[in-house]
Parts: sequence; C-alpha cells; structure tokens
Amino acid sequence: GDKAEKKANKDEYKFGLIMVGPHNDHGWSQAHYEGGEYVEKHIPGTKMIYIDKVNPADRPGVTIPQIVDDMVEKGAKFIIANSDDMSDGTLEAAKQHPDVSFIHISGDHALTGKAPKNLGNLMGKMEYGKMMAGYTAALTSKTGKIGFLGPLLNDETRRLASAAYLGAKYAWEEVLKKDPKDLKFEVIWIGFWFNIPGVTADPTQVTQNFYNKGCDVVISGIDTTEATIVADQERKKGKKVWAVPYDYKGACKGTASSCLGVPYFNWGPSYVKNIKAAMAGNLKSEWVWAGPDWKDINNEDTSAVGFEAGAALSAENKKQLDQFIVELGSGKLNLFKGPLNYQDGSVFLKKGEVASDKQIWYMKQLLKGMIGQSSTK
Amino acid sequence: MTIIKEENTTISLLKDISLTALFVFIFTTLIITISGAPPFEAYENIIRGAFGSYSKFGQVIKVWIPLTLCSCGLLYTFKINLWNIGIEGQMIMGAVFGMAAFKYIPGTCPAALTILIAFIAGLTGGAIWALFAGFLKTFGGVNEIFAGLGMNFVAQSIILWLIFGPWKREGIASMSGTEQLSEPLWLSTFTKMRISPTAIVLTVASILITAFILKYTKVGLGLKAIGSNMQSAFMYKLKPTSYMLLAMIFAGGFAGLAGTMQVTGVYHRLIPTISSNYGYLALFVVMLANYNVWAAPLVALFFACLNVGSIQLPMVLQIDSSLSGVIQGALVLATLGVQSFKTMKKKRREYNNSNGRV
Amino acid sequence: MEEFNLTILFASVIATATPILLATLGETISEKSGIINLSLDGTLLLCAMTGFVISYETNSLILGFAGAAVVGAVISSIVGVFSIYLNQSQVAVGFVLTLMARDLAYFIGNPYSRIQGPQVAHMPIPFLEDIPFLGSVFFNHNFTVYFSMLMIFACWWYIYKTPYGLKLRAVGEHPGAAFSRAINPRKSQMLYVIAGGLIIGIAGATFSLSTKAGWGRPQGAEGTGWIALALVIFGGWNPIKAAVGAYLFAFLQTMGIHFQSWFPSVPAQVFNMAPFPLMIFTLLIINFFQRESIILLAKDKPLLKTILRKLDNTAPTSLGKPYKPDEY
Amino acid sequence: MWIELKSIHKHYGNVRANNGVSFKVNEGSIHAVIGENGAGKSTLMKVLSGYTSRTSGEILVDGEPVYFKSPEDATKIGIGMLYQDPMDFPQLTVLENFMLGQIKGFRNSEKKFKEKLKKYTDELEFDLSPNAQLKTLTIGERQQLEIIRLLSLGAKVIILDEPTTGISVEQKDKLFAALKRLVKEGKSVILVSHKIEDVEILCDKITVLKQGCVTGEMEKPFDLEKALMMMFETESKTPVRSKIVPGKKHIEMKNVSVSGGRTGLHNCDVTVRRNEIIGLAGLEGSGQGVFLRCATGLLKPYSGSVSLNGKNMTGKNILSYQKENTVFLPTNRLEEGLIPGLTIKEHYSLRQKSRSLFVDGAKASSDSKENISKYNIKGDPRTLVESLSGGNQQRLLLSFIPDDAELLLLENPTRGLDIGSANWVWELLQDFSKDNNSTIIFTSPEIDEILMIADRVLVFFDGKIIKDVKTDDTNLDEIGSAIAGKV
Ligand SMILES: Nc1ncnc2c1ncn2[C@@H]1O[C@H](COP(=O)(O)OP(=O)(O)OP(=O)(O)O)[C@@H](O)[C@H]1O
Ligand SMILES: Nc1ncnc2c1ncn2[C@@H]1O[C@H](COP(=O)(O)OP(=O)(O)OP(=O)(O)O)[C@@H](O)[C@H]1O
Ligand SMILES: [Mg+2]
Ligand SMILES: [Mg+2]
Repeated sequence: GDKAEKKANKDEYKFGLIMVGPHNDHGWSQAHYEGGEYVEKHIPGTKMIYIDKVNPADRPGVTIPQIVDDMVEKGAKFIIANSDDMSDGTLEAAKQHPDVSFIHISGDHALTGKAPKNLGNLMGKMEYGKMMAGYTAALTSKTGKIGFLGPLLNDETRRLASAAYLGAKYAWEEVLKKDPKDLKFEVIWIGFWFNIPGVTADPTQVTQNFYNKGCDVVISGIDTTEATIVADQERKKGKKVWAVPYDYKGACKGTASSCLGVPYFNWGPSYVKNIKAAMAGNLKSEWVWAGPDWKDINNEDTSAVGFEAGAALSAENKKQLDQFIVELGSGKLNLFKGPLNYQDGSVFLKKGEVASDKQIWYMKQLLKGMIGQSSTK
Repeated sequence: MTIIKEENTTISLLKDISLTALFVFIFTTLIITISGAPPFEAYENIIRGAFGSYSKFGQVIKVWIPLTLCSCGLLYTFKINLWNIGIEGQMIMGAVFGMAAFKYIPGTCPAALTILIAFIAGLTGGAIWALFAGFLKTFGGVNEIFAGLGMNFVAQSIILWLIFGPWKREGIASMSGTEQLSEPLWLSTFTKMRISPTAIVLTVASILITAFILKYTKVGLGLKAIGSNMQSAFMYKLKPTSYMLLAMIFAGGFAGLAGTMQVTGVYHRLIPTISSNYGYLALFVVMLANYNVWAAPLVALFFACLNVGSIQLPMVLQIDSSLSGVIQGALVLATLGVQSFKTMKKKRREYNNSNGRV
Repeated sequence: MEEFNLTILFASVIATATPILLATLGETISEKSGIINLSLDGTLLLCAMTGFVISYETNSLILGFAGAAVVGAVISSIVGVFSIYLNQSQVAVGFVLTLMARDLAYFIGNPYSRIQGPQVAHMPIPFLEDIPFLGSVFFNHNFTVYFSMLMIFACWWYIYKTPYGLKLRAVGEHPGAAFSRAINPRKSQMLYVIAGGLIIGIAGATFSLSTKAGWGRPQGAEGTGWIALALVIFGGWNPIKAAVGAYLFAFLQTMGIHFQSWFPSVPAQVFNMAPFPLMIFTLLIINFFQRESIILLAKDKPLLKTILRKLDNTAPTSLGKPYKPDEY
Repeated sequence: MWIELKSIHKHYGNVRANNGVSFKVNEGSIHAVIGENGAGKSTLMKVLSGYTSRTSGEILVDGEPVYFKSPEDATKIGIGMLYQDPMDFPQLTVLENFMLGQIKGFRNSEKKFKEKLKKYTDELEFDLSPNAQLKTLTIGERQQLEIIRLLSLGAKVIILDEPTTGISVEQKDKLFAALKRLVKEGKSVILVSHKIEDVEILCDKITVLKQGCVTGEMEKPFDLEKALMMMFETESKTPVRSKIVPGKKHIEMKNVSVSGGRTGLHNCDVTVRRNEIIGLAGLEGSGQGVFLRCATGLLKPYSGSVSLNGKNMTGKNILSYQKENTVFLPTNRLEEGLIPGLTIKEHYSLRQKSRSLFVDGAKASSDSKENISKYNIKGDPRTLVESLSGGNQQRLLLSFIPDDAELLLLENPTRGLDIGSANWVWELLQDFSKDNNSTIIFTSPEIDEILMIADRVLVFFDGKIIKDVKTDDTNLDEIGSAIAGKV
C-alpha cells in the first residue's frame, strides 16, 4: 500500500502556498487558501502544500527561502507567496530554485525587471472593490464620518484607501448631493496587515476610537476582522454603526447586523491559469493585475475581485450600488480621472486626465480631502 | 572513594535525565492527543524537519548560532547570580547598532571591514544596553529582573520607532522592516546548508572563550565567588559592583553579537522581531544545561532542532508549531522538579541519619 | 476632526482597562503574600484561550469564565508548589511557565482561531446609567467591567479591613513571625497565589469574551501580563493605587491613537511602553527614599516626611524570598 | 503550670544544637537559662514554644506529655515566647501586631482589641500608641507589645529570649517590674540571658547550657563565680600579654555614628595608636561588630569622620582601607569571610596578588599546601570550605592575613577553637604584631581573653562605648558590670 501511495504522490503536481496570516483568518490569507482549494478541485492531480502565519512575529527566525527549500524538498514545483512582506525573500528563493515557478502576490519584481524568469507577479484590481466599499459606506453613513482602518503604509495601501475615498466622495457628492465639506474620511494606519500586540497599534482600539469620534462606518483595510466585530459590539450597545471588512467573501458571516458588504479577492481562477501554464511549461515572468468580470463581478470562475453585499445594506442602497457597478463596468464612470490632487496639494491628475495603471499602482500619496498620514515623513 | 562517588553521579544524572524525559514525553503526548493529532507522527515530523536534509540542518544551525551566543552571555550573569532577563532587549539593541553601522558606513568601505565594524558596533550596543540594567541594579537598587524587563520593552519601542520612522523604506511604513542590505554585506554561506562559516567560527570561538574565561581566569573565579557569596567579596578585594557590571557587559556583548548576526546573516535587514525570542529561550537553555558551559551548546542544539523541526507540524499535520515551546518549557520545569525532589530526598536522608545516631 | 468627547474617552478607558485591572489585582494579592507570580503574561493568554474555547463549545459564558479561572488557579498553583514547597526560584518557575503557557494556548487554541464566539452582553445599569457623565462613564458597560470595579474595592477591603487580610499582609511581611502567630505561612501563601490565579484567569477570559472578543494568534492580550506586573509595583502593592495605574495606562493607550495624529513621527505603539519606564522610575524612587541619609534628612522636616510617606511604596518585606520552616 | 523537659534533642544536620537537655520549671517562678553563644538556648526555647520540632525527647506540662506542631498548639496550652530575633511586623501598626494571632474570621473587631490593648498597657504601665507603625518603636517597646500580646493570649508560661539586649536601663526596670508582677499572679517566666547580673536580680533558679547539654543547675542564692565557670569553663590560660609602647595615631574616629547591626554605633570617639592591642568587650551585638566594620570601610558612617594614618578616610570604601593595609576578619565565617561552594585552593587563587588575568593554578596549589600545614588545617586543597569544621574554617581565615597587614580588625578570632589552638593563634598574632609594627583590634565574648591579651579595653553597650580603659587599670568585675551597662 505504501509504495502505491508513493507512486500516486509522484504523479501529483504539488504547489506550495505560503501565507502571511492564519489560513482561517476570514480575510486575506483565507481567500488565498480557498483559491488553492479551488485549484485542487479544478486541475485534477494537483495538490496543495501550505504553511500559514509566515511572518516574523508568529514564526520568529523562519525565512521565505527556508520554507521554499522545504516545500521543494516535499516536491512542490510551483510556489505562491501571498504577501508584500515576502517580496525580498521570494526573490531570493526564486534565484535559488530556477526550476521552480514562483508567483509573488502584490509584488512588482516582474514590472521593475528585477525578477528572474521563473518569478511572476499577480494582484487583483481591488481598487474597484474599494470604490464599492467607499460608495456603500458613504451612502449608508448618517454622520458623513468614515474611518478607514489602514494596515501599513505603502503604494498598495495608499491606492486602496484612495480608491475607497473616491467611491465615498462620488456617493456623497454625486448621488446624495450633499455638501462635500461634510464628508470626513480619515485613515489610521496600524503598522501591519494584522494586529501584532506590542508591535502594531491595536485595530480593536483604533476601530473603537473611530466610532467614539463619531464615525458611523469603518472600512477595514487590514487582513483580519476586528472592524466588524467591534461594529457588532457597538450595535449591541445601541449605536447605529456599520463596517466594511475586506479580502474574503465570507467575512460578513456572523456579523450580519453591521456588515455592509465586503470587497473580496477570488484567487482561484488566476491560480488555475498560472498553474496550468506552468504545468505546460510556458509560464512567463509577467506582472498580472487581474480585474473583475464586469458581467458578473461575483462569478467565482471568472472574476478576480468581487463585492458581496452584506445584510446590513439597505435594499435601496443595494440598488444604487448595482447601478454604480454597472457604470464602473461600462467605463462610463472612471473615478481615477482628473482633476485630482495629492494630499499636499500637488497635482496627481490634471483635469480630464485618466490615470494609467502604473500611476494607480505607484500611488505616492493619499488624495486631497482625505485625513491621515500620507507617508511617513 | 572519589571514583565511586563520580560513578554514582553519572548514573544518577542519567537517571534524572531519563526521569525528566519520561515526564515530558508523557505530558507532550497527552497534549498532542488532546489536540487531535497523532503524537508519534508529530515527533517523527519534528525529527525529520530538523535532520531531513542538509538545508534543514543548516536551518537548525542558523537557530543554534544566536541561541548559543545568548547562552554564552547568560552564563556570565548566572555565574554571578544575576537573572539577566533583559537579554532579549540586549540582542535587539545589538541588531540596531549593527544595522546603524551598515546604514551609515559609506558603501566605499570594503564589505568585510563594514561587517567587522558592524559586529563591533552590535557588541557595543548590547553591552551598553546591559549596562543600563546593571547600573539600575547596582546603583539604583532596582531588581535586575524588572530593570531588564523594562529595558526590553524600551528596546522594542526603539526598534519600532526606527523601522516606522527614520529607517523606514522609501514611501513605506511597515513592520516588515528596513530596506535590505546590499548583497555584499550579507554573511557569505556554504551553498548547500546556507550557513555562514563566519558565524559558526564566531560562535564556536564564543563558547571556547566563555569556557576559558569562566574556568581559567580570575574574572571567572571572581564571578563565581561573588555569585556564591557576595558578602565575602571584600576579603578577596573583589568589587561586586564592578563584577556585576562586567558580567552584564559580557552578556550584553554576546547578545548584541547575536543580534547583528541576525541582521547580516539571516534577515539581511532590521525587523521588529529581530530577536525572535532567542534571548528568552536562551534562559531556558542555560537553566536546562544546569549552567554548564559545555552542556549549553548541546541543549541549544536540541532546542534549535525543536524550533526548526516543529515548522513541519502545521505543514504536514495542520497543528500549531508552538508545540516546540511547550516541550521546551515542560523540559525545564520537569528538570527543576526532579532537582527539587532529589535535594529533598537527600535532606531527608541526612535528617534520618542524624536521628539514627542519637 | 479631533473633537474630544470626554465622556466617551473616559468610558472607553474604563472599559479597556478591565482585563489589565483584574490581572493587576490578582497579582497584587499573590505578591502581597510574598509570591511573585511571573507567569502572568502566559497565564492570561492560556486563560483567554480556555475561556473562549469552553464558552464556544458549551455556549455558556459562565462555564467559560469558570474554566479560565480554574486554569489560572492551576498555573499559579504550579508556581506556588515549586517555590513554596520545592524551594525553586519563583522567578525561574514563573518565567518558564509564562512562555510555556503562551505556547500551550497557541497550540491547543489553534483550531478555534478567528471564529465568531459568544461574547459578554452589554448591560447598562438601569437608572444609574442616566446620571449625566458618570452614568455613561461608569454604568454603561458589560458585567466584566462592573465586576472589575467592584473587585478593586473588594480587594482593598479584604486586604486592609478584615482579619484575613491582616494575616495575608503578615505572611508577606514576615512568614516566620506569622508562623509564631498561629498562621501557616505555606498554606496561606499557597491559598493566595491560587486566589490571585483565579482572578488572573477571569482577567484572561475577559479578554477573549469581552474586551478583545475572540481567539487567535495573536489574540491581542500578549504583553499585558508584563504591564500588569509593572503596574503592581507602580501601585505599591495597594489595590486602589494599582487600579489608578491600570486606568492611567488604559488612558495612555487610548490616547496613543490620538497621538498618532498629533505626533505623526512617533509610532503609536511606542506609547504602549509607557508603564515600563514608569515602573523602573517607581522602583528607583522606592529605593532612593529608603536610603538612610534621606530618612535622616527628613527627620525634622514634616513636609518632606509626609511626601516620603506618600511615596513610600514598600514591597512586602519577604516578597520573592522563600520561606523555609525551621526544620526539614 | 509547671513544665518538665526530658532529654530534648534537636539536630540540624550535623549540628547538635540540643543534645539531651532535661530540667524542670516550677509554677510561679522565674527560671533562668544561661550559656555562651551557640550553647543551644534559643533552640531549646523554640522547641518548647512549638516553633521548632524536636528530634527526640519529651515535654511534660503539668505531668502530661505534649507535642506541639506549631506555636499555635503551645499557645493553646498557655506557653508563649518572646523570640530573640524579633518576630513581629515592623510595617504594620501596633494594634495590628497586637491583633495578629488572636483574631479569627471576617469580623473587623479593631475596637474590641483597642480596648484590650489599653487595658493591658495600663495594667503594666507601658505606653504604646495603637496606631503607630511598629517600625517607629524602640526595641524595648516592641518587646512590651509582645509581652502584652502573649498575656492577652492567655499565656501562663512566658519565655523571654534575651529580652534585655538592646534596651535602655529604664525599659529594663519597667520590664522587670512587670515580670515580677506577673509571677505574683501565678505565671511562670523562663528568661534566657547572657547577663548574669540580670539573672541575679530576677530569677529563682538557673540552668546552665553548654554545647547543647545542661552543665549545671543552681537555686537562690547564687554563686555567680561558679555559674560563670559552668558557662565558660574559664580554665586559666597562660597570660601572654606583652608590654608594648604605643606609637603614632593609627586610626582615629571622631563622633562617628553608623547604622547597622542590632544597635548601630553612636557618637564614637576613639583614637588607636600603632602597636596597640585593643579588646572590644560587650554583649554580642552591642556595637563592636559595627565598630570593626566601620573601621574597615564596610559600613559608612552617616556622621562623623574616620582617619587612618592621618589620612581622612570618611566615606571611602573598603578597598581604600585595604590599600592602607587594613585587614578585617569577620566572625560569621561562612557568611562574611569564606565562600561556600569554592575549594580551599580557589580561595587562595582569589587572594593571589598578581595582576595577571589568569589564575596561577600551580601557585594556588602550593599556597594552599603551605598554609594547610602552617596553620594546621584539616583538609586538602580540593576540600570545599563549607565542609571544613568550624575551627578549621577559622584557621583558614586567619591564614588570609597578609604579611604587610598593619591594622588587624579581628572579630572573635578564636571562636570555635579549643584553648590550645586559641593560645597558638594568639602567639602567632602577637608575633606578627611585633614583627610588623601592626595594631590589633579584636572582639571576644570572653572577658578573660580580653584581659589576657589586650593592652586596652573598650566596653560597648547599646551602640556606645561606655568605657575606655587600660587593662592594667581595671579588672574582671569592673568590665563585667560595664558590659551590663553599669559604669
Ligand atoms: N536553623 C538552624 N539550622 C542549622 N543550625 C542551627 C539553626 N539554628 C541554630 N543552629 C545551630 O544550633 C546551635 C545552637 O544555636 P542557638 O541559637 O540555640 O544558640 P544560643 O545558645 O541561643 O546562642 P546565642 O547566645 O548566640 O543566642 C548553633 O551552633 C547554631 O549554629
Ligand atoms: N557541610 C559539610 N559537608 C561535609 N562535611 C562536613 C560538613 N560540615 C561538617 N563536616 C565535617 O564534619 C566533621 C565535624 O564538623 P564540626 O563542624 O561539627 O566539627 P567540630 O567538632 O565543631 O570541630 P571544630 O572544633 O573545629 O569546630 C568535620 O570533619 C567536617 O569536615
Ligand atoms: Mg540565642
Ligand atoms: Mg565546631
């Protein structure tokens, strides 16, 4: 029996998934984990090896090259590293294992030309999801005060926070026709993708602080679900507050009373595409930024990002949201269109100018009108 | 007569060790079973994870290095009866000073020289940090445990401030660390095991130096004397204060060296958790090694195996790798327990003997 | 956007302080009897995990709290047995336990991370909550908060106003003398270490069932134990002063978020560190004012004398020193 | 209530603190237990009060055998003890100290106890304020409180272990008056003391202990000389005092006050000249130890000044004193002189003078061998010092006196030595002093020894030097009464 098993193992195509957070975090890492499961289901003969919580706080002393070595020993031919944090390590490991294919999520080595042939990048166009998040938040908000629970500061997070702001601004000014001055959109950064006690600011406290300050919607930009949990607690105390979680389709589960909806990643289809290419031996070192399937952004076989409306979203606002999605999809509406200024007043997009992918990707500051740190000066 | 005595101690040592191991084995097996995983498979995976391949064993060595360095440092402070819990912070400050050297020494300086300066800087940084706790202890009367603990948190804040503030990556503020060092500043490594010969040589040298200092120099003897009875120090013209500070300098120096080693040899940058808890773990190591210079590296090796091997647990069995910490803790606790029972038994026997003579 | 609402600020200080306050009280009781329970940090986590897992499995909060309390008691009784009966260093054992309990919590709690579980319900106190300002600050919380506030006074009353408390202090001061006065020092030390452990256990469960509801790695309670240890010293082994310390710390922590916008160059988490320099400073002060020369200086200066008395945070005399009965 | 002790044994490991003690305490009497330091008096009393369990033997109370597991059991029967080392709580208040041991349950009965305390203080004419912190009280007042507490617990037999050490004369009178009153009421008192004078005034019967055994009993009227004989076995030693001409000022203390020890040292004014041999007399803990430690820089005075060879040394640490060739040998050999856990050879290694960083093992070996034979130490270089017998530990310590020592401060240098060895040591020291022109200051509990060796005697009482006299101008009686505070 043992031998047969080994033989069967030999025929398997193993791919390794390295996750920064717990695979059951109801957030970023779980979305990847389920993407991996999707691959196992849709490409027969593939098998996922995974390790989660790969970050220096949870696994002190453990490095990406080390894990990759181990996964390769276990037979992995394809490695996915799911955090921006793993950028240097993945590059190092890819150079050490030229015959193994690597995908670094959210990175840009393939874009900057640093990447060896066996390393590609993949990311979803979450700015659309975040626009929807901002849009629903502003539609729902009574006070016009919206908090954005930011992770760490970099191009990606600035991009996503700005996108959420643009969505909110659009809803506030164009849909609700309210005074632009009454919309207050504040970002607070905790310092990492999730809470590391003593190292990052505590997201629970940051969220509570938002609500205490009069925000009634908090948009989460972090990998874990503190925002919705706090929103739920506050609701039980009788406060009318909402939250928008992030990353994972099932993030609203259990906190229905406060959850307006969740912008999420659907990694499965992109993974399948990449792994199939790798199996056929023609995976290229590419920088891929996969967008939603505008026909049905929640189609699990085609759309890379989606927005799952939550139970707390009113029927009326849901209708508005659907309209908004249609407009975005048709290209009729482009929120990254000038005039837009950076926070310090310098010009981001001139009047009428439409941002290129690269401009959006390398977002150097928050946008004018947002409150919060743009960069750490 | 002495020979018989020695034989006895060896046998009883073996007896103690097996008794301790048995306790721990039963305890961990129970814990793993409770968690719903097969215990023997877990053990097997840990062993394979540590010895399964060159690169895995190389990884073990990578953990062994800082652990052993910190243990060497702690041997000095334990010798003089100080509980240097601040070792963690000392390692952090070593890393910070080392990183500062890398950052501010111009790139025109030869890499080898830069690395050397960084090591010296790290050693100094750790020592300075240890001295703070030492001064608080000797001149301020603040217990070294609380002083050290406090200094750990202060060090943690400093490293965070640097990483989120002045030393952040361009446009980024993340706990993932500073910009990477340029490759020439990495410690070069053997290809297969990916371990650095420099690091190994330094570590082995540290063990030998520590053993030599503690065994053959007046410093070692003085530390032991003051540690055993501070009240008598004046008879031998020993200054307890100076010796305590000296021990702290040694401890901090070795810890600082370990910190710099993590920067140039492992992470190639500064990260907030650069000390990886190795300082705290080294306290375990030294306790378990019964404060013996030769046993400490072996225990450190064993602990490193547990640490590295346990990464297999989540990958293969989907259980948490913190099992290694549980085993380590249980080992130290069981050792302390067995020790106590032995002294109690011995005392009881003496008591009974003296009764019998009445 | 920084309009301050003091009511909300203070209410949230009271609420966030709850678990750390309870932990501080538990440790104070234990240390008052002479035993340093250094396992605090790990114990809190293990109890948080236990509380969450039990409540989740049984759907009973009471069982969760009870289970956590029992675990807290078990860990502290290990510290007790090793230091009181087996003559091992309290520090060594406590330290080993703190790391081990933490890892044990992560190990056993792994399957339960990041799932939605039961939480303590919000429970404003009728009528009292309507008092302006005070009502919202003190009486608009959940049960754990009221419990912690009650415990401050309960502990204070027990320690300073009852015969039992007198005996507790006596043991911490001079176990040998306590023995000559019909007190069994070992038994009472054991008892109070365990009592402290029970409270610490409840503190842990308060984290996972209320303050930072849920379990995960990290849970968010990490590091609190060390802070509580510092606060015990800061509070001079007096429950009320310790509580003031806990609230002060919670205030600093809450303010830390505001500080981010006021001092953008200082990361918020730096403010978490505040208790530690304070602790060291307190210890320095304690020692400084016990110097012969200072006491002499104050001899005929009433003002200086009162200041000294106020600052006198003397530790229980036999704190951390093992008591050995006069025989074996 | 009468008590009989039958063949009490108490062993601490190898030490036989009590080795078969038997005697009887009558009802309504004051019974004295006297003996030299370490005779086993305190141990015996702790056994009787239930604080310590006995190794073997029997205690009969009113003819009934009793066994005490803790002081509580003894208190119940009516035996209470005032311990030599204070067994009270300086951080707590007088009232709290009084209540401890009497209170039960949850009820706060402060009021009741306040009244009770007042009743007793009035009765015995003590003056104690219930809310004062105990640490602000004098030793004498703390003893008064303890006695009251014992009475309030219903003690019928009160044991007092060295109650007169460290209290003032008025307090002593007060105490004795109170004790006499109690005895009249039918209570018994056991008084443990060094002070034969106190015993003479107060007691009805004396039991003398030596080395854990009863060496004599005596009823009133006492023959004090005989009692002293039983205590100290004062065999005549060969008088070896040598006439010496004092030289220049060696050490000078001006109005020095130091805290430490039981009593501290107050306003000490002394000048010692070179070549003098000075004996410090006084009860243990009357300030002699503090004096020596101050003279060697171990304790720093909080007022006054110290000078050595004309140099001002005030506030300097011991190393500076050692540079002036001062040597101090303490009496607690294992606590303050030797280092348990280290071998004889390691001790000599530590004392090596060379500036080299390395231990010269060969030299340490030869040093230890040489000294072992010179000082007749029973052990070898590899012996751990704690396993040497007390006498040999003392010899080892004496061997540490360096050749260039000028000021020798010796605390009880012949402690634990038999008479032959003691004489040998003194011969050695005197020769040394002659050869090196050095000064010796030593303490001894035995007046005889002091009178025999010293040129000059300083008598300490309650932290003060109350007599400073040439040996030729005084005698045993005078010194003896000075020791007890009568000048
Ligand atoms: N707890 C103990 N452990 C070991 N040895 C002890 C202990 N207590 C007393 N001894 C030893 O027992 C002997 C008798 O001591 P004890 O205190 O009874 O003497 P003492 O007659 O009261 O002397 P002093 O006059 O100095 O008070 C001494 O040798 C002492 O060292
Ligand atoms: N802790 C110990 N370990 C080993 N041996 C010991 C220990 N203590 C005492 N001994 C040995 O026991 C014997 C008796 O010691 P003890 O101190 O009772 O001698 P002593 O009769 O008092 O002698 P002295 O008159 O020199 O004081 C000695 O041979 C000593 O070496
Ligand atoms: Mg005595
Ligand atoms: Mg002896």
